[in-house]
Amino acid sequence: MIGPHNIVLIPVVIGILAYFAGKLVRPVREGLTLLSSLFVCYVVLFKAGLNTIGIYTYNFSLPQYFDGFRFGNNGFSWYFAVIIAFSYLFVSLASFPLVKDKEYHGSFYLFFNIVAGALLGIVYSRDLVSFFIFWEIMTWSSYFLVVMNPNTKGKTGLTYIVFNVAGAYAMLTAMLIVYSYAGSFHFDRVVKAVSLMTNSTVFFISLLFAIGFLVKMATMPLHIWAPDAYTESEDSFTPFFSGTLSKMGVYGFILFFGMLIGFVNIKGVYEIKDTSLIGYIVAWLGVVTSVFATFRAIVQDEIKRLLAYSSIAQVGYIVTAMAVGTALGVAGALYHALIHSVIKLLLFITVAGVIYRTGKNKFSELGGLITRMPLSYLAVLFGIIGLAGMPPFGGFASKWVIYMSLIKNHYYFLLIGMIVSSTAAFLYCYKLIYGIFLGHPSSQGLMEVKEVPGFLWVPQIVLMMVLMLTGFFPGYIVPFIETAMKGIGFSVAFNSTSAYTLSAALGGFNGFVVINVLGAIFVFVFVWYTLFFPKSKRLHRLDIYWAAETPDENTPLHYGYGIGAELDRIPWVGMSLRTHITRFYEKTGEQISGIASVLKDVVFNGDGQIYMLYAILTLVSIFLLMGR
Amino acid sequence: MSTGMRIVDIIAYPFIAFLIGMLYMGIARNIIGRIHRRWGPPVLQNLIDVFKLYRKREAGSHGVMFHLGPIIMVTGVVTCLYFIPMLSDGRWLKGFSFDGDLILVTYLMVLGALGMALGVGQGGVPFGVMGVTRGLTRLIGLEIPYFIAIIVLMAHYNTASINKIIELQAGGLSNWAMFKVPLAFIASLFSFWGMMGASPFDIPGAPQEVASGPATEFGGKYLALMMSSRGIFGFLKLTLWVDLFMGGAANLLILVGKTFVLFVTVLFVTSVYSRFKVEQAVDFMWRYPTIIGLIALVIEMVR
Amino acid sequence: MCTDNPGVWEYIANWARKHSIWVLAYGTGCGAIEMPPTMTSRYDAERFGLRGAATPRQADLLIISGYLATKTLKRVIRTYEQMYDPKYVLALGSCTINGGMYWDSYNTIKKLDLYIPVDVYVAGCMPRPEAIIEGIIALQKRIEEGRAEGAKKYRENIEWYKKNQREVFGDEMLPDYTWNFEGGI
Amino acid sequence: MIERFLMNTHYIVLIGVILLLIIGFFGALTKRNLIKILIALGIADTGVNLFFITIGYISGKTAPIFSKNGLTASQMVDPVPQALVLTAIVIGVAVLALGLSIIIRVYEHYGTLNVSRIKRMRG
Amino acid sequence: MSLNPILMIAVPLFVAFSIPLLGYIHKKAGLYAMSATLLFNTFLSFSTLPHAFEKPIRVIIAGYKPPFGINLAITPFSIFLACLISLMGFIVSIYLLKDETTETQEKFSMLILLVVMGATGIVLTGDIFNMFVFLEIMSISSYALTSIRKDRKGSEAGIKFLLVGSISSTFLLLGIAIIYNQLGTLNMADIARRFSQMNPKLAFAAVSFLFLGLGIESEMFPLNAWAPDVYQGAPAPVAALFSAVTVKAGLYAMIRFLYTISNNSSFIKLLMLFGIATVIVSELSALKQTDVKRMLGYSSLGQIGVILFAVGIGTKTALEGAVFHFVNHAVLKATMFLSIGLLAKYAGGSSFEELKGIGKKYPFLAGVFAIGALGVMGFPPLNGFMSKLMILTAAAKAEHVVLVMLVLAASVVEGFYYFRVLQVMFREPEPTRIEKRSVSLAFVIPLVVLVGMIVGIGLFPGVLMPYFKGAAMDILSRGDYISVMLSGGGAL
Repeated sequence: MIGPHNIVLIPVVIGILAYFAGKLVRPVREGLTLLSSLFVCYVVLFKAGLNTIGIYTYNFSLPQYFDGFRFGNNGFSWYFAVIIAFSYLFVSLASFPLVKDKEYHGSFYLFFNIVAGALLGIVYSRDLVSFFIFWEIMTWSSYFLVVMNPNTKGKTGLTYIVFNVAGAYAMLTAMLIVYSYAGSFHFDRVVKAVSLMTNSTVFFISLLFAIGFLVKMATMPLHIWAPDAYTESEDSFTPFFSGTLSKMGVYGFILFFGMLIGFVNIKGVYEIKDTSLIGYIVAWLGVVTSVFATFRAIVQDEIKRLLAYSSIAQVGYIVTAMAVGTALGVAGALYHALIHSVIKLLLFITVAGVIYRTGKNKFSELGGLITRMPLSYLAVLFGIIGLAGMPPFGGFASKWVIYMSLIKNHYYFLLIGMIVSSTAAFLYCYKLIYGIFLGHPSSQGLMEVKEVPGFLWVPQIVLMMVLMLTGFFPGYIVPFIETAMKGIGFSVAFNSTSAYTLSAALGGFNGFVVINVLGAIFVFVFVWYTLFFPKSKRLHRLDIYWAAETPDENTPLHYGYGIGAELDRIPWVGMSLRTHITRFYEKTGEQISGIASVLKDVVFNGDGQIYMLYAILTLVSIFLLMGR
Repeated sequence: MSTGMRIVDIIAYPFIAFLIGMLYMGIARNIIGRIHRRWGPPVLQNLIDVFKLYRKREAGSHGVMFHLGPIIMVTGVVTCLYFIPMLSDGRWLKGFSFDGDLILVTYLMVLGALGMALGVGQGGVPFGVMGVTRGLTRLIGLEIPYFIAIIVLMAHYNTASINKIIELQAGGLSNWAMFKVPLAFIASLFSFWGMMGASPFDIPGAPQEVASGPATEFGGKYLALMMSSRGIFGFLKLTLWVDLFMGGAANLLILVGKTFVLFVTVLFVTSVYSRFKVEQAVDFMWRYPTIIGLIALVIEMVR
Repeated sequence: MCTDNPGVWEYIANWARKHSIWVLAYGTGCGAIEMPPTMTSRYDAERFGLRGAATPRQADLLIISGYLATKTLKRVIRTYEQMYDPKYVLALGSCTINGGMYWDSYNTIKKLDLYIPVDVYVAGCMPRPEAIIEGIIALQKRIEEGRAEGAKKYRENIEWYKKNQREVFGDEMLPDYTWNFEGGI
Repeated sequence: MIERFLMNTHYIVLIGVILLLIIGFFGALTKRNLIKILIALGIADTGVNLFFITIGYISGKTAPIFSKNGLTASQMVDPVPQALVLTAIVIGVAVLALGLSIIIRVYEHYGTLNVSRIKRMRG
Repeated sequence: MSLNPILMIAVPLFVAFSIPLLGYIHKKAGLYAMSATLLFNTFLSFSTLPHAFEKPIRVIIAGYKPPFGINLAITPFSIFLACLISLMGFIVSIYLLKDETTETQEKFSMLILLVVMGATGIVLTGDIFNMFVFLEIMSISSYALTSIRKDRKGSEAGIKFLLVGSISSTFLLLGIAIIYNQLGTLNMADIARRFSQMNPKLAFAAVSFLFLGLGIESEMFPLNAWAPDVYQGAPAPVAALFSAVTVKAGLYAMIRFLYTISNNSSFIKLLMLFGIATVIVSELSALKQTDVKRMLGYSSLGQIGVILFAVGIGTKTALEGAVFHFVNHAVLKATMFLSIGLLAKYAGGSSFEELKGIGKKYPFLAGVFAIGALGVMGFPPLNGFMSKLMILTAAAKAEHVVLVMLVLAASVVEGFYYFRVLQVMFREPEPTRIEKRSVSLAFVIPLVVLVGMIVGIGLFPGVLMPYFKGAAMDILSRGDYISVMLSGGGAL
């Protein structure tokens, strides 16, 4: 019967099938992928059941040594499974037109399906080995999707693989240490074993786990791979990459620090401001990430690089919210994870459509597309309202919960750091929508551009609806979050009653009233303005106040892409833009390859006689060292 | 308090703010005139200006978003107004403040400006975009001291709803927040002047440099809408500061009195200081007001 | 509440237009130096509701303060066409009336009225601030009586104006999108 | 144990073995010419074979030739090491022959037999 | 049990020396004879596998019962390795049917047979000198194989291999001589039984000599300097054979000697340290390589280092992981060398410049190479992952957390340089100078079989698990090895 344990195989098998079947009939790939995504959505929503804590031991002929994989489903995995399933559906829909005539058409669908399967595996696995296996499959299959389009730099792929593999191996070391205490990899046995560990071991394994997950969430010191990887990965895969893959880091962090190791155990080790030292440091890393990444996002000229940095910043909020380990914080992190993946899916799909249609991906080359692509304009408008966290839509609700959690637990300085970055976020939100849609078209070609392909409309419209839904009923998601939290053993944080309101520790707000008031006023003023006033004249594009001069077709009027140039002059911000941590990593890289080449030339220097000398010397050393 | 009265109360809400706001702007121009040793325009000048703009026969528009820009601005400002209680007696003129809290109001204040920015964007005037960019960059500077102040407030009164803060300040001058958390009030004052567009901080709409910034391409009826929303916005901030730091107002007269006192401080600043450059404004905001705010925060945490 | 039925509503509108005139001070000649004293403390035109407007979109009154070279005329016409309907022109100095001391110069405009409808001329080889304020008061009286309909006049005999302009500019005419509009908001 | 070892082998032969080994390895490690290295290795090999023979020697007994009649097992020296040495010698010869043929090939390509210069493949 | 296991050695020997005669009947007859015998060998070893796993078999040769006569000791671990060696040999032999290096010399197939026979002999024999002889046969034929192509690289590699190899044989002989002197016997089981009665000083000398000799054969760190040159110099199928067969025999000898015969725990600890050193040195030096074959050589050393590390840990799970890694390393390295051999043949060389964009020209071959690379790096669905995980779990259990981190760091470096090669192959524009030639079936079959094994073992490791458990038990249980070999067992 289809359940959490074999839902994982469906996308992987279909991916492989699609690859080979597609060699005969090309559109089979799209059909199979769509089929598999629909089926996955169906199973995740209905078949897997909201909180069936079923454990499907799945001894598929593994050495008795591992006493079998275990899969299961509870509120927490269901919450993330829904995110994965729906983004899998939307991204596959969006990718049909975009990848149709690319030469890597086959391998795209192969690896895309494998990644989706791997994510489901991660979310449903109930023991460390299967968690790690699917984590590694996700790493290498997403690697192939990153390096797929030919015009990317080779360095991007290598940086991506080195960071992610290193993170995964850090996690593996911690798992092995836990295994040596627990004697088994299953979560329930692990939870018991962690409590009897000594403080220093708990600190060491939580440090290693933190590294593993922070690499995936691209938090500051470990984020080097993220901007390039997000920008240069295949356009239609980036929504899945930034929208869902980074959420696996969130899932892992909460699962391991919430349930397996338990915040209370880590707190016992070194405590600061009634949370664990590691949690506090990671929270500060999250804040630093969001501030640096936001300012870095503002000055970008490439659309996808701006969105990449914005993803890093937004995930930085999630890291801060959950790292301090309070119930409300984790709830805020879960809520923001959902909202952020909805927004990033919406924005990246639309941007991919725009790039597909115009062939340009820089703000300085675009502009004035609002008349040609109204639906995409609306989609990006909804997206930036959510990204900036403005009230009418869900973005505000999740940020509100995070702010409330930080205030309630007295982490004021963390909150101030977060405010700096969330206010600066308005700048890159405006730059995103101005650079592409408003202002003047930078080249004539942009005037004949058509709207994004039909397939993209479905995800765009549905995602817009979701954003409005979370705006109308901010409390609607709360029961799901609470079941998720109970799944990992956290107490209930909200005290909001109905779906309309969202209220927690210090206050609350009624999303329904906010939107109705906004809507009513808007309608009133709009009607009053359109009917009771003389119709305004439709001015020509160039009929603008240009200090009495007459701008012609090729005067550069699309100034908006330069937003952020003034940040250099602001002392603190300018300094943050100039510091690059990549230099540190390049130096270590050179160091290692320096050692490698010295070692290579010294040890293997090609002279047969020296090799014989090595043999004799080893013999002599064995005699001396072991002889007495 | 029948529903009929409630509806009248709600509909009257923005118009009261509009009138008082325009009145204050008129008084401001008059007082600044008097500072320049000249008569200055009549107090109702701003109202006349707005009425003249409403009766303009022509208006040009660059597209739907251009047309909606000022409309969204007014919507944002009026919605934000509705979530701030003018009077503290809980019956009259309380708008919808019981359904929202301080963080919602903070974000709603910026909503209008962002909607406007979209309209400016379609206007296509480079001056407009420059004005918007300056406005948003200045916002980064302003938001920090303001947010530190409201954090101190929330921490001090352990609530985020404005009405509850007003109640906790009841009982005489001594337990106004202004005196309970004086440093936070001072820090918030700086950002208050900034948001009011007082002279050192009126960077976005500087007529000399960016030809009135966002409002460059808007004429006739759109300009009227923008001026009236700026008037309402002025009054909105005044009532918010009165509610948060001066214990709210029992009736309209007290409200006007307190807001006028606060408004006079803006005048002093506007007429004396010349305009900052954007980076100077942000740097200034992150230097003195933020430090004062942080001190207030530390005091608050210690207690 | 449609706009152009004469009645009370128009009277109130004209009263408001009289008391709040936003000036686009066009420093096109020696008269520009007179504008600051009229606006500042000594003569304080703000008493009458005058205020500087940054862009033609926001302005009601265009003050041409001096001789107009053909090059400047092109800018003036574009600015005038960008202003919205109840718009007035105040021409200072004798150069705008009949070319003044540049009466025989090859590149100045002799008679401003040929190119844009002018409401009030203020003679003088640069009238002093009092004279300017006098001119403004005369303009206010015209507005109050509803006779300051320069925009309608310009619209009705646009061909004539454009013919005169084409004589001066020859083939370097201004683009015509600033004055004839297709519909739409 | 040491006495039993020394007792039935002449002291001289043991020194000979050690000398041979030292000469062999010393030659292999210091000489540059490939052929000399091979010869040195051959010497080391003979040293080991000699050692192997001395192990089997029981003083006062003759070579284990079974076909000679009138020779009982008790008079014979231990035959096993001698058999082993035979195979070892054969192996030594095979290695030497193969080594020399490869050295001819190397000489064709490099034009020199100096081992320190035959290192195109390194690093 | 119809056939006597001795045939596994006798038949290849006989066929090897009859191949030059077959040369007259038909030029290619030698090749077909070779693969036929190897097929026979595989069949025979697989048929004796179940019997050996029930009870170790003792084969008496020429009537002399141990400890006097030379006899074969077929224990679970040795028969398992015999199967692996013959299977790998057979697969490489199919590949060789069409490989052009074999056209020129008919001796090639004879040497291949000798190598496989030598390796099988080492694995099966119960007599220490017999093991030395087989080791020498295998070494001599691999010296010859390395320089079979008579080009500069081949001969240089051959001479280096020969020099270091002869040192190893000298020390082995010395060690055996000391052991024989002290215990008077050459039978492994007998030596194992009375090893403790030896004079401690001489025992230590014997163990260190043998440790060194076998260390050279099993490519331990300070002694493996010759290996990269040989892997680069030898023709690709031969390199595949070396990594799959000869190294395994050397490792078997080392394990058999350290665990069963001398059971010297300090040397096992030393082996672990040398293993770690091998991993680190070889992975690091592979980082800066410009030639893919040499890089594969280093990576093969790295994998062997991991095996040595696992053997050095000494716990039961570690040994199971080591045996599992034996199989994976053999399969993976064979695939990689065979596929890079073909790619280099078509691209005209195996350096990065020549292999630019070859992935687009020969997607199948490059795809096989990529699957092999993913397997070697230990990415989950493929076989490399499970064995590396078992080894690391055992190491973590044995409190060697720092060493685990070192191995993982080394595998990150390994990930880096493998993906760099894959990027060179797949992402560079298609090379115009190489025209696409069809890949003949004889090359495709072995690769498909090997990839099948990689993915198969990766997905269903449970199938082989009982054999690993049996082999690990056999290594550890020194006592019943001695008792079976001396007292009785399946008398044949």
